[in-house]
Amino acid sequence: MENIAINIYYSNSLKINGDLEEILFGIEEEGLPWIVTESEEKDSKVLGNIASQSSKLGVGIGIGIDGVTLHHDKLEKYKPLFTFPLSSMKETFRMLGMNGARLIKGEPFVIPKGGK
Amino acid sequence: MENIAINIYYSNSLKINGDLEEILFGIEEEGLPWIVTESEEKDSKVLGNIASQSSKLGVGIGIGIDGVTLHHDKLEKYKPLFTFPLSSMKETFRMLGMNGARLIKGEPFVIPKGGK
Amino acid sequence: MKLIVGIDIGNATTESTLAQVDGEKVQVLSSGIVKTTGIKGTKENIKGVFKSLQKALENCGKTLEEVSLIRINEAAPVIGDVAMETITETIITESTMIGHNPSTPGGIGIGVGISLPIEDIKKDHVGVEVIALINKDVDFQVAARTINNLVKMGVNITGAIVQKDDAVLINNRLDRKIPIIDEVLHIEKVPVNMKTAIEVSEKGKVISMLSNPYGIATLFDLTPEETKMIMPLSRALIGNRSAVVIKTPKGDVKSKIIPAGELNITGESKKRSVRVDRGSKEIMSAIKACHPVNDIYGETGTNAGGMLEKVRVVMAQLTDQNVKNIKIQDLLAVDTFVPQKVVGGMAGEFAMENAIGVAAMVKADKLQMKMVASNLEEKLDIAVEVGGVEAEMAIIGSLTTPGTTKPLAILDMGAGSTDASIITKSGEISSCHLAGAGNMVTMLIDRELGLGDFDLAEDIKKYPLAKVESLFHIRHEDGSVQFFDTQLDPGIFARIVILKDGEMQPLEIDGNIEKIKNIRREAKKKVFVENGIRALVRISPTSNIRDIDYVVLVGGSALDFEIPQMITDSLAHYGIVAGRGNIRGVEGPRNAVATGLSLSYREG
Amino acid sequence: MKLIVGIDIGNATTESTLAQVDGEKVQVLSSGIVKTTGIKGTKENIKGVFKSLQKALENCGKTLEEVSLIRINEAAPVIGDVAMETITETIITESTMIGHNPSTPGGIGIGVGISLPIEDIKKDHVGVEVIALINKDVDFQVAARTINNLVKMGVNITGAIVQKDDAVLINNRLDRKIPIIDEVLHIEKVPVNMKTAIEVSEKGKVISMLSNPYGIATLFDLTPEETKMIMPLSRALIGNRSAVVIKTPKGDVKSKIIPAGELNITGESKKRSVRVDRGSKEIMSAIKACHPVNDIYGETGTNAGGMLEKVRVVMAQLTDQNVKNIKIQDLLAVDTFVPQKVVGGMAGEFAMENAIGVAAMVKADKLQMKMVASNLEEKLDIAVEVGGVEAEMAIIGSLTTPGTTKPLAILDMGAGSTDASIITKSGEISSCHLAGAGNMVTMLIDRELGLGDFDLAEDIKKYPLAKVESLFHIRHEDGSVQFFDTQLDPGIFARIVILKDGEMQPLEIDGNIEKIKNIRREAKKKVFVENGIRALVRISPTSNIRDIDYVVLVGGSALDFEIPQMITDSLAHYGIVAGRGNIRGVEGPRNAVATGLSLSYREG
Ligand SMILES: Nc1ncnc2c1ncn2[C@@H]1O[C@H](COP(=O)(O)OP(=O)(O)O)[C@@H](O)[C@H]1O
Ligand SMILES: Nc1ncnc2c1ncn2[C@@H]1O[C@H](COP(=O)(O)OP(=O)(O)O)[C@@H](O)[C@H]1O
Ligand SMILES: [Mg+2]
Ligand SMILES: [Mg+2]
Repeated sequence: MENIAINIYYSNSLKINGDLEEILFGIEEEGLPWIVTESEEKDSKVLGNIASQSSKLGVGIGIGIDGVTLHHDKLEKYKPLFTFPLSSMKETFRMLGMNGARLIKGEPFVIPKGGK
Repeated sequence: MENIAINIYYSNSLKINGDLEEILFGIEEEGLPWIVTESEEKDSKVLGNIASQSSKLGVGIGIGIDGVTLHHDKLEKYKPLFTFPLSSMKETFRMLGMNGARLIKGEPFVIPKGGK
Repeated sequence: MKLIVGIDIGNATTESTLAQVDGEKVQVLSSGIVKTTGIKGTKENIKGVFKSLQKALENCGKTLEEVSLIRINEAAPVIGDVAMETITETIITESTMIGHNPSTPGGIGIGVGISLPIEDIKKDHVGVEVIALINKDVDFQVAARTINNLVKMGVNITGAIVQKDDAVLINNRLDRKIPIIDEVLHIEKVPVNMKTAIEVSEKGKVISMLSNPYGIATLFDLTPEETKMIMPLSRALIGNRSAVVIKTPKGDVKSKIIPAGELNITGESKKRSVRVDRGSKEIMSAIKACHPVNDIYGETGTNAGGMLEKVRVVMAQLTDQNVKNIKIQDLLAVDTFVPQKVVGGMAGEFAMENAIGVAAMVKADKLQMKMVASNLEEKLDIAVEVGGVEAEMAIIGSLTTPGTTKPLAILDMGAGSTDASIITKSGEISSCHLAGAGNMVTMLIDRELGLGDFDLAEDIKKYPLAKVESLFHIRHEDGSVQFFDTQLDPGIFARIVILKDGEMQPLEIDGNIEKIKNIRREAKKKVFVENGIRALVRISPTSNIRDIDYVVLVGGSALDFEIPQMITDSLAHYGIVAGRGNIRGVEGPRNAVATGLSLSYREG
Repeated sequence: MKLIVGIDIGNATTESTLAQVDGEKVQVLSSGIVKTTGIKGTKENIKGVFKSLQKALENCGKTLEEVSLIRINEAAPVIGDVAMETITETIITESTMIGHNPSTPGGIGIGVGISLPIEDIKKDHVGVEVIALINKDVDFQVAARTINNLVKMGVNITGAIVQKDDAVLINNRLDRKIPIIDEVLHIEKVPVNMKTAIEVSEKGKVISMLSNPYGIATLFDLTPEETKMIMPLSRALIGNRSAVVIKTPKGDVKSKIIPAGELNITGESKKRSVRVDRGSKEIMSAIKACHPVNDIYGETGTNAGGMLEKVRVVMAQLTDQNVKNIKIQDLLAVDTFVPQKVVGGMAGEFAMENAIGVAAMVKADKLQMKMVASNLEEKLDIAVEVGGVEAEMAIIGSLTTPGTTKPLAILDMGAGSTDASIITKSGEISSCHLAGAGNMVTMLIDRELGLGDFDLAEDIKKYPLAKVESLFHIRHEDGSVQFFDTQLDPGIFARIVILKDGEMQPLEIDGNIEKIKNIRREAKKKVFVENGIRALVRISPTSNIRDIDYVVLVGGSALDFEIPQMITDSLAHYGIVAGRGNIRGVEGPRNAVATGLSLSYREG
């Protein structure tokens, strides 16, 4: 059985380091585990959708060449909860991770600036 | 987009009437909607698993030739929450439906006798 | 057969009752209600009167031309205002404690050591117990690596204080786990090289060592005298999940009592002075002793003085009188707690401070209803008369509530004042006006929740709460669940919302529904249950509340979804039948005065 | 150099302190704690003493042979017991109301009509307003079809009362929606052919018409006299989401006051009688006025009499004395509400009834500690002496708490009694014993929650709560969340659980965490804050609580995760430093007496 975690799917044309790693740190500080999976897919929304569907907690993060998404398995594929460009600030990535965890814990989001 | 509902998958060698219909009534009395889908599959656990995976609420009921199951999309395929034989009492089927709704509403289950 | 209309111009609403008169028989046809335009008793009211009348006419298909007489109320010339002052203050001199509750601290347990910035911890500290201070410029990975190295070297790092939200991240990377408190905004204020203790408890539990004076004494080897000094500190930490205490030579935490001053009450025959910081009970019993009250003053130069002066100035402006002529003739004081930022705190700590809320009632000049009447007559070209005193009309109207009979008392619970009247078996009517009503409840909610937003507090008062538990469902305050087809706004996720007219208005308040619900209900009780009993004692012919049989609740605050039931319940103890009025069996608690105005009409 | 051990045989625990004596110097080496075996002061204690001593020896690697002296306590000869009686009772004569809250009623709104079994509604009822009674033999589809047909025929079906849980199912199938109340167990008791009103409110709201006496008067056209009669009925319905009221000629709901009788208090110089139903305040002030109390009796043939008689019998058995010699020398009374099944209810309704809880303290004969000592000596072949009075030893032990000094008071909060002692600057010790401690708190929790399970109540007292929110996570009472890797037992899903030693013990209680938490905290306050102040006033040399500087909390109930902080907080108002003891800086609030016994040893 797969583990309880927030699943993160990322495009294999990217590397999860530098600022992107902040996403993982955001989840970790909130006390939840994550699992990172590489994928052929490039679209962040699709990645987020797959990630959330495969997460036992129903929450996934997609990191595509077009940006990052926070997704929930009960949302429509192309309507993730949050979307940010790859050019976002370090703090924004941290908050994205935190919000993924908060979605599960039932705590209010830190609303990052510059998202939509 | 599919609707918010408890999904019910049943084997096409069965009909949802008589006592089995009580499952639907149990859900309805608790105030939640359901969607019934016919399937080639015969195993109640597999049916319940598919049903819960496809439900926006993450809750599904499988009605197979071996019995009925109440399933949740975060549970392992072959470990549904409740399982009952087709020979169960009318009241048991009603309670199964009620419990599906209560799982979503966050209300304690009515624990039916004779299940496992 | 003719058509008449009774119109009640209230502070908040203008209500009308259209009736058909046939000799002795007066039959009500319809009613109307709109917001009052302008201040009660001024020309500006006329617009509202016209609209209200229009509504009543529409509701039964009549026209203005058919109306032959308008009867308006002789308004009670009272207005009220509310104010609040805190009477305690928590001050930290030199930093000695950090009492905040970061949502994700690290580690569990107690750590004691000398506070040192992480970059200053060196070989010299081998064998020494040290609490590391980690400011926001230090990356958490660097911080964790540094601590691990120092520990390997032999420095005994027993805890850490972190500026950013990094506690769990650091702790996860430590070879030996330590308690860590993060999100300490003003870490630069943390004194360096001082003995420091950190306590973090398990999820769901509270600290037990730092909230106990002898616990602090144990950790810091305090003398009995020093233990006495840190008492307010340990008390301030009760209920926290995490805390830091730092021993500095002159550091201190004081719970100061603000000199709130005295209230001087001048009654017709008695005078009393009472210190505001003695609490509402003493204030209210002094006011009772001085009844009937001529005026109430606050000691000048004190909070009490300022508070009442403010009320007086507002009242003078509203009624266009000289401040000197404004006499406060009743006052309702209520004890409360309000959240206040701790002076000198390092992490934006709040403390609950004692406060006193007051509502004051001022008798104004007789309102110019005659003037309003003649103005109205001119405008509409219909005969207008001042039909009767508000209190009497309210009683006549309330007696149309099914199940009532004389003797009957009514409580008219408005925004500024609670007015009570009584009619005896033989028909004599007397009445009184008390300070404190709907606005007082709203102020208490506003201040106790630290909102600073009267309108929001008004909504919290009027509407039930719910918690948004997922992106698709909410849980009502009674525990029932409601689902939505479409995703809810992420901005309200996990928030407490007010359910107002089918909309969800989120509150920016942490904490749970029960806490807010409790504040809401207590505020209502403190004002209306207290005032209900006060009013009934005052108007009871025998001064004994038990001699009243029936009480009808009317006015805007009787529309509340909780207040009438609280009064029903509390007056039941005295054997009184009390409940929300139902004017003419259909209007609920509205329209009592307007109904009284039309029903009391006699031809000729 | 020799090894001695102080052993404290308590009602609940037997604690020992092993010390090494070198001339004047007594140095504690280790301690032990086990459950007391048998009743305190009997031979059965010896097994526990032996085990406790064994533990202490193990903890420092010594053997029994090295011990040269055992010092046991001279126990305070007091024991306590608790009891509770309700003083109000709600009785429904002839069925007139159904006040229950089915979780899934149908429809929304108010319906009024004549109650008739669905099978008896006929053509005759065309034009009549009818409430249909649907018993469990009628299938919901049949019921819905029947109602639809009747309505088409012209019968005005305005509501329904259903025995099974079918309300939503029926309502969903109706052409015209009506309010429906279901799960009415005893539907056969609903009177037929009577005027009936049903109210169901929206999710998250409460009924407003049937909980208002004038609302019922409006629906039933009641006279003022009749309205007075139905007052307790509407009051009983306050706060419900749904309700039914039925008007029967002689039907009635009474909130009866049970004649609870009087307590007769005989003090050394004064006597007082006080009616139990006047509440705890009056009882406690009568007891205070009679201090010191010689005995307390309850009026025979009343609840009060029975309650104290019960205590007396239990105490007589425990101490092996004649009932007549048992004198109650202190009593703590507490007001509470307990859920009681409504007599005559039709749906298993509960009402919250007023009740009084009491704890009584009885002075027994001097306990036979001498006998225990000589028995022990024989068994172990080690010298055993009765080392000192419990209260004095407790003070000597408590003074080892860091930050304390003489004058010092201690509160020993056990199971049956709260014992207080004080030592003055010059070393004089005095003490007192008050009724009411841990068992009283447990009883209040047990009864207020209607558990009928003392052990479960004891757990609720001691451990924090959480709610199982999904199959994979719980939410702690402070709002924090905890996840689990494996699915939780469905039996605890959506339940409130106690977190005891890493296990989740589900409660069979509906309602929310806050309600239970509130009851738990209030019970602790009512007993220990009240008793703490009572005890300190009594032992203060000046009778003024403000003249005490330091208070140390010891005993089993000082281990509680909330009680010490409540006392710290409440005594801070008097400028007192109070907190959980920390005996020798390491033991917490345990081991005070045993420590005192070994530290007070003097050679020769
Ligand atoms: N639905 C409601 N629930 C609770 N309070 C209400 C409601 N509607 C109005 N109020 C309160 O009633 C008060 C106004 O009452 P009203 O009788 O109209 O005032 P006044 O007599 O001063 O003109 C305000 O405090 C307002 O908050
Ligand atoms: N961890 C705990 N939390 C709260 N109460 C406790 C705890 N442990 C014991 N108690 C309470 O302490 C009481 C027993 O105290 P103790 O001092 O051992 O009794 P006694 O002095 O009567 O022998 C009981 O009421 C028990 O419920
Ligand atoms: Mg953190
Ligand atoms: Mg139902």
